[in-house]
Amino acid sequence: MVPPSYFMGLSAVLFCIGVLGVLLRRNIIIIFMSIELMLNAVNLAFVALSRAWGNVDGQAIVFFVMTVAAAEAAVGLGIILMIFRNRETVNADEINLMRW
Amino acid sequence: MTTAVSLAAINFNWLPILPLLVVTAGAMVVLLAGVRVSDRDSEGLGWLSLVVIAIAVATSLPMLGAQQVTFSGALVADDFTVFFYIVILLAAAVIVLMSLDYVADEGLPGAEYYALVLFATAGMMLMAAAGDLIIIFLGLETMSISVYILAGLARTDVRSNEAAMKYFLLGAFSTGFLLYGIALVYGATGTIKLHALSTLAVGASPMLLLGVGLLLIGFGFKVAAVPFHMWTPDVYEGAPTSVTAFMAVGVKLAAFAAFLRVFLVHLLGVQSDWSIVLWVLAVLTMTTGNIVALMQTNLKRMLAYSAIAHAGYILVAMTVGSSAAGAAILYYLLGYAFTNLGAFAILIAMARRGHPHETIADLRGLGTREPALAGAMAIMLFSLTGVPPLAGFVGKFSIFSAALNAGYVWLVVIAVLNSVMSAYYYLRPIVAMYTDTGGAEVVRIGSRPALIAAIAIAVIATVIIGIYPQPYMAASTSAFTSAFGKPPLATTASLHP
Amino acid sequence: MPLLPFLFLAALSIIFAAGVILQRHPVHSLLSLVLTLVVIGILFIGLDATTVGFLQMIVYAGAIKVLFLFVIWLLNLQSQPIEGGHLALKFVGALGSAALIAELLVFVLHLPPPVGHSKPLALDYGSIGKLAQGLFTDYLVAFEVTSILLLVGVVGAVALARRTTAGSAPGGAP
Amino acid sequence: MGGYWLSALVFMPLLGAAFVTLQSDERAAWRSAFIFSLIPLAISFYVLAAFDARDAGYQFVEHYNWIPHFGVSYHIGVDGISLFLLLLTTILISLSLLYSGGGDIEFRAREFCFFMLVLETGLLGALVSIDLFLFYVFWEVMLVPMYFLIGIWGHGRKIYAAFKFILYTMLGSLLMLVAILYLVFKARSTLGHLSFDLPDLMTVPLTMTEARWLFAGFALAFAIKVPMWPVHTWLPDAHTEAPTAGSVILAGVMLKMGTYGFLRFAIPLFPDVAAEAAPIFMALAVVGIIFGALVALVQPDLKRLVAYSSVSHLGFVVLGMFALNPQGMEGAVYQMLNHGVSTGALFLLVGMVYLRRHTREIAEFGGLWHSIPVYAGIFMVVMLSSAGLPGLNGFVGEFLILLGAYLHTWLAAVFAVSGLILGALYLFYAYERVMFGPITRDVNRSLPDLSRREVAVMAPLLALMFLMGFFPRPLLNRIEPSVAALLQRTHSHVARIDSHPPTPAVVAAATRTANLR
Amino acid sequence: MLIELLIGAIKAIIVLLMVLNLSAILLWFERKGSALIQDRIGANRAAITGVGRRLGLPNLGFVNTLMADPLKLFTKEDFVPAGADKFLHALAPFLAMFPVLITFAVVPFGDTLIIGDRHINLQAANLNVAALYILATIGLGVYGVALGGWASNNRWALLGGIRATAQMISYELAMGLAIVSVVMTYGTLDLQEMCRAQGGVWFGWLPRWGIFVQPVAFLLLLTAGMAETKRVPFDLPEGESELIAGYFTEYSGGKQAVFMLVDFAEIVLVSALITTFFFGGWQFPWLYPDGFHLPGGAFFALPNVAVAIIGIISFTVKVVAFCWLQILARWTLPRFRYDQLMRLGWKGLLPVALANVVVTACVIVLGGV
Repeated sequence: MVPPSYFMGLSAVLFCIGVLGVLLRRNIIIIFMSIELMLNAVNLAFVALSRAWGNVDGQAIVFFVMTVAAAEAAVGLGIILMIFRNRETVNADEINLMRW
Repeated sequence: MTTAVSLAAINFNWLPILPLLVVTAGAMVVLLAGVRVSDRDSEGLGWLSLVVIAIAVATSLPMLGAQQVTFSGALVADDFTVFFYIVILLAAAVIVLMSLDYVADEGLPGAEYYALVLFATAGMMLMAAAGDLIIIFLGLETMSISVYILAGLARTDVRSNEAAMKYFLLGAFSTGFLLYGIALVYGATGTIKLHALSTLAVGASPMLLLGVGLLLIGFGFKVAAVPFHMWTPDVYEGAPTSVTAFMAVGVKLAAFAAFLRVFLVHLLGVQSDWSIVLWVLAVLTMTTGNIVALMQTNLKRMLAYSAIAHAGYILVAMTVGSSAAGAAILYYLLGYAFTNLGAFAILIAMARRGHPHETIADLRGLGTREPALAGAMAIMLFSLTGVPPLAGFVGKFSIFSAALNAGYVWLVVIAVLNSVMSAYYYLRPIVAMYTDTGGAEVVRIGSRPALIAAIAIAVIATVIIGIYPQPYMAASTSAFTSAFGKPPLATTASLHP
Repeated sequence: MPLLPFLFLAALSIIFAAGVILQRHPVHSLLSLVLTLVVIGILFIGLDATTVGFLQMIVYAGAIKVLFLFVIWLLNLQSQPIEGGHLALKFVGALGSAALIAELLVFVLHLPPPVGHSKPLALDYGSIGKLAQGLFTDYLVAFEVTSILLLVGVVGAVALARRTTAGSAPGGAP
Repeated sequence: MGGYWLSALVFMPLLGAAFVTLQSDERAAWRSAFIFSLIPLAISFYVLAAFDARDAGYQFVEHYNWIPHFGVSYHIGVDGISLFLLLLTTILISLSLLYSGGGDIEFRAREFCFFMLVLETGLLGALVSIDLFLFYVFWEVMLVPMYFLIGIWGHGRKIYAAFKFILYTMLGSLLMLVAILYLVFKARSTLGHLSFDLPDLMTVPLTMTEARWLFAGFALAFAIKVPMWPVHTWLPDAHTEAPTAGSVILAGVMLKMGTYGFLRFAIPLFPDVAAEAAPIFMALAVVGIIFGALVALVQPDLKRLVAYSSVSHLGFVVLGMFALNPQGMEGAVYQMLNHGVSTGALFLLVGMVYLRRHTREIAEFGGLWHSIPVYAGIFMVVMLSSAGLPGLNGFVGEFLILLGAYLHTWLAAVFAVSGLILGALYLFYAYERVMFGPITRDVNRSLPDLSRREVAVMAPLLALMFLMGFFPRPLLNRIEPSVAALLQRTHSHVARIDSHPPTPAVVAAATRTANLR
Repeated sequence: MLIELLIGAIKAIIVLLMVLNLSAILLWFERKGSALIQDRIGANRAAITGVGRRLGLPNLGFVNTLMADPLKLFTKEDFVPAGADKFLHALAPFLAMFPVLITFAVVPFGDTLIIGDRHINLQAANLNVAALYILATIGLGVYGVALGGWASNNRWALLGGIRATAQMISYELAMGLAIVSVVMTYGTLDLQEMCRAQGGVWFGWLPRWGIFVQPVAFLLLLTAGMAETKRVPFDLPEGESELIAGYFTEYSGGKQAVFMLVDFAEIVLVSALITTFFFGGWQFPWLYPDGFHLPGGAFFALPNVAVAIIGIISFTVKVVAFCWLQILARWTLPRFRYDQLMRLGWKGLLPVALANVVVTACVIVLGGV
């Protein structure tokens, strides 16, 4: 059996990959995807911990996180679309009318 | 076959949920009512929202004095909750008041606007009433997502777009940290109920500490603490002004409500582990906020940095973590809320369609052309500076006194020096208003009763709360102590005759 | 979950996740992400969280990511070089992440055996019934809040992304 | 003695300020502001009349809970130290309003009156506060209107001056706030409750280190306000750029807040530290006296000259105060009043000539004696008063101070005397250049002499100068008990100082003082 | 252990063969069926050198078409357009194929077969959350089509891909909700359990099939299922007159064959699901594990093997019938306009599906079904 800590480790690695993506990429959509990756890494941690504690709390949270991700995706993509319509770019570096 | 869900297993209680239901239902009613309303005459929807808020305030009052944990610990009904319910609702009401003209004038979609304000309010209230981490998370998201949208609601304005985008990306990013923090806390304790954290003591598992650290990052983003503040100025500047006000006040209120409830109430056991981090954060936040604010020419941007600085002052009290500090934060937030609302309302009054008029230069000569408006602005700025006897002063005073009481002398000295520094940039607009000439033309304020009402409420509240702080102080104290579920600690005695 | 499949899936997920941030083309990134999500979903199932695992695939991979695909198409995004971003930021980011990973691994891998691990799991652990039981009792408020959240999402998406009709906005952009 | 006299005194100007804003026309604004400033003036005279000269404690006390949560109370009262400062404030405000209405302030009169009256509330409030919180509130409140007065109606680099003024003062006062808070919490452990009340706080036992730090906190705030030598740099700017009325109030009353703060708070709260730090403060005071005088000597700008003379004069006050003996301290209190009257008058006079010539360059004048003799005459009296001519008010205070200083450290007195001489020097030198000699500028030939209004403004001040010069006794009688009570706290140290064998000079001086009394 | 694996493999292979063959047959089926409907002969030249006809044997067109079509497709040039994303272009057909095929794993095609003391569940994989699994795989099926359309670097293909994706996502909702109401009715996510629950009769004669309990869900699933397969009347993504061939415009040869196969496999899938959910799956009216219990009270005992075989046949027949129904629909109904399609999905099916779920829930809670 794999101890939960392995899952936690994997989750940490995935989370950090997500963080890196946010920091390194300039394409808004890819930044957004990296954020989703972070959320999923957390989900993995929740499920592993839920399993370790033997209660269902972690799974419930994962369920909620998915809902939140859905709502966020809708709004976030709406924002990206809107910004593209006005600016014709999705490069975060080019979207800096104001000092970033 | 299906397992019957026993409804009796749900610890159902109207007290904390009723105001929430009122607000969300109201939001939906506004949304529906807005179907046939054109964006140019959305005022009616605003009044409708005000009615909703009034009902919500009325329904929160019965909770006073209650001391219950309901819905399996999801919501907490106590004075702390009531305090934040009412302050958040009042802030929302003032926001709606100041939006009535603004929204119609700027051509923002009225139905969505008011509905989202109410939804965001509901999310904020949830955060204040939350009894477990997941409710905090969901409340935060409800609030944040609504505000992301609000920030971008001026769709053809590229700055608004940009604000929405930045707020969204960094908000979602910070959510990831918050969530990871929740995960690790859950991993360390096996539950997400806040009261389970209360039993933790120093020397808790490293996992918990890591979780607490990540929670700090998450909250740090929301309250705009340095170094998690990068989004604030751009977002404040770009968003429609009324939304900026909502962000500066509502979001901050809610974020601090949850922050307080988690750290100052339930994580007190491990205070020695996090207070040093907060110490550093507080110093960084105050100093950075104030220093950068010195160089701003755009008022919204300046107020953004000022908001950062004020978050720093509050973090000073968070660092202290005493009961007096908690009460001080509540009081501070109260004063801060009205002061900022007033300042932004005045910015709205300055703006004309297509001309935001939000630089300091635009204020020039306001003192002669619109003395009332300028006077109100001056009062707000003085309150932010911390000049007695305004709310801002008593707030700072109570925070400093709490910190000194706990022996954080150097922290207070740094805060005081910051306070002096802040005077410089708060005074600049005042100088512009009273000593220069030739600023922007302003629409006569007299023709906008709702806006006048919003400004008047803010001014009166700022003055009253400052001159006679006793009742508000007492309310803050009882609210904060009630969060512990214990009778108020006897920290002070009334004056001997 | 036995070790070997775990290692396999873990390696896969890391590779795909790295793909998300390393692929030049957004569509490739997205595909990587979808695959990561599917692998994570499989890991969920391996952790006996069957319901959540499938939900992950249905909701995340099957629905949310498709939205991304749409937007990428709508914007007609092309391949972009990865450079950009300040070098300093990159450096700090990489350093920070490395530190975070190291810290997390040190913490996490040296954890004492989790409390509940030795306990036998309930028979219906991870089943949809058990989850639903939780959602409708302990998490009732949270569950209801998600409905608000989704409503907000819908309102927001419509409000933001609908085309501007002339006359409704001051700019009158087409 | 009960009643609400002091509250009425403090808040009547505020009422007036509200009333003034409602006036539609500027003349009405001036009139109503002046009338409203007379009410506190009348009240302050009543207070003077009803004041019990034998009572060293607070009189007209009012004490109510304000913020019980913090132990803050509305505790006001008046004693011998503050009594005449109240009077000085009400008189100078009325006169300033009277003067400014005569053309000195040409625009936005309503706001000017408003700020003047708010300023009066702040000043009076700070003078009567016994509760430290209350004091702090009024202390800060008076900054704001002064800031506006300088910023709006000032001259030249008014914004810069206003900023410098407010930032300096705030820095000091906020640090004082920290000290106050520390003290209050320290006090709680002995009192058992929070209290900002001065009498309560005086009972707090402190370690020497704590007391030093706290004293430093208070002292910095007050020293900036005084302003003492190294932290005086805001003053020349603020004084020079302020409108005449602003300068009058600033020099006449506001600077006294610093010295008053020392007397009322810093010294009684930390008597040990005060005694310990006395040499330092005296040294700084002497430096201030000489430095101020020397700089004044070379000022080409008349107003700047008067401003630097304030630095010098207030050095005397500090010197007397920190002599920590009855002579020095009474002299300090008396000198505070003197300086208020004389320097106030000087600023008014400078303002009057500025109004006529729109310049304050000494080089621009010369021979004014010929063209505006009334002005020159009044100027002469005021200048003599300021220079400390016996028979005029300045002499009494300076003499007492020098005596006190001598009793403490003779060297200080010696240096201070040189300051006195320098003071006479720069005043006479300036007077000579402005008034005597030939008229070098043609514009100066046809200057109008003082108007009736201006004479009316100057007359009470001149009267005061003579009155205080010839009859110091009634004033000193009322000041004495309070000073004595204050010195009770520093008694041990004073005793030690007095135990030096008196030199003949001291004995002689002491007899003269006794005669004077 | 080994034998378990072997049995599993055999079951999987049986299912796979069934699906693939059925799909291939459907290709011919459709050609001939359409000809029948349109009163023409249809595919009639795929006779190898005409041998059959010359010998007067029955027309072997069926067999020949089955061979000729794949042969032709797989020997054609595999053309990749310029500027296309080669990797995704190649991957897309298989991305489309994979989810469909693995979905069949949880579809039960018969009852338990008892050989010796070994009970063999006639279902490739017995998953207790099969309904979720189905939703998951259907959801993932979008990517093949979407990426195929995008990777071709062709406007029509992209447009087809977008349309297909939007359509599939939209109808997935209604489909999912229909399945949810079915799941609620049976109280299980396990398809085999559902089939078992549909055994027996009401009123002594009416088979307890889902169609009688959930007629609305049936209609929803049928409609949404047809939309999911992107066939007429929902064939906007590949409408010839508008988009040439939609998302697989730029596909040729083997890859195109795979796409076509996916099309037909989806038909089979929808039919299989409908059969399982609403028509008792492998249930045959009045057939019980021990034999026939006819309404009149008559009883014919049957061995287990026979019951199992009848079950398999029953299942197959039902599936084929629904395949035919779908082909019939294709050749008889006119095509929607795209906005009509969306409106039907969001404003028609979705509310109805939601209402159906609510009503089902109410009935369950109040009626205690």
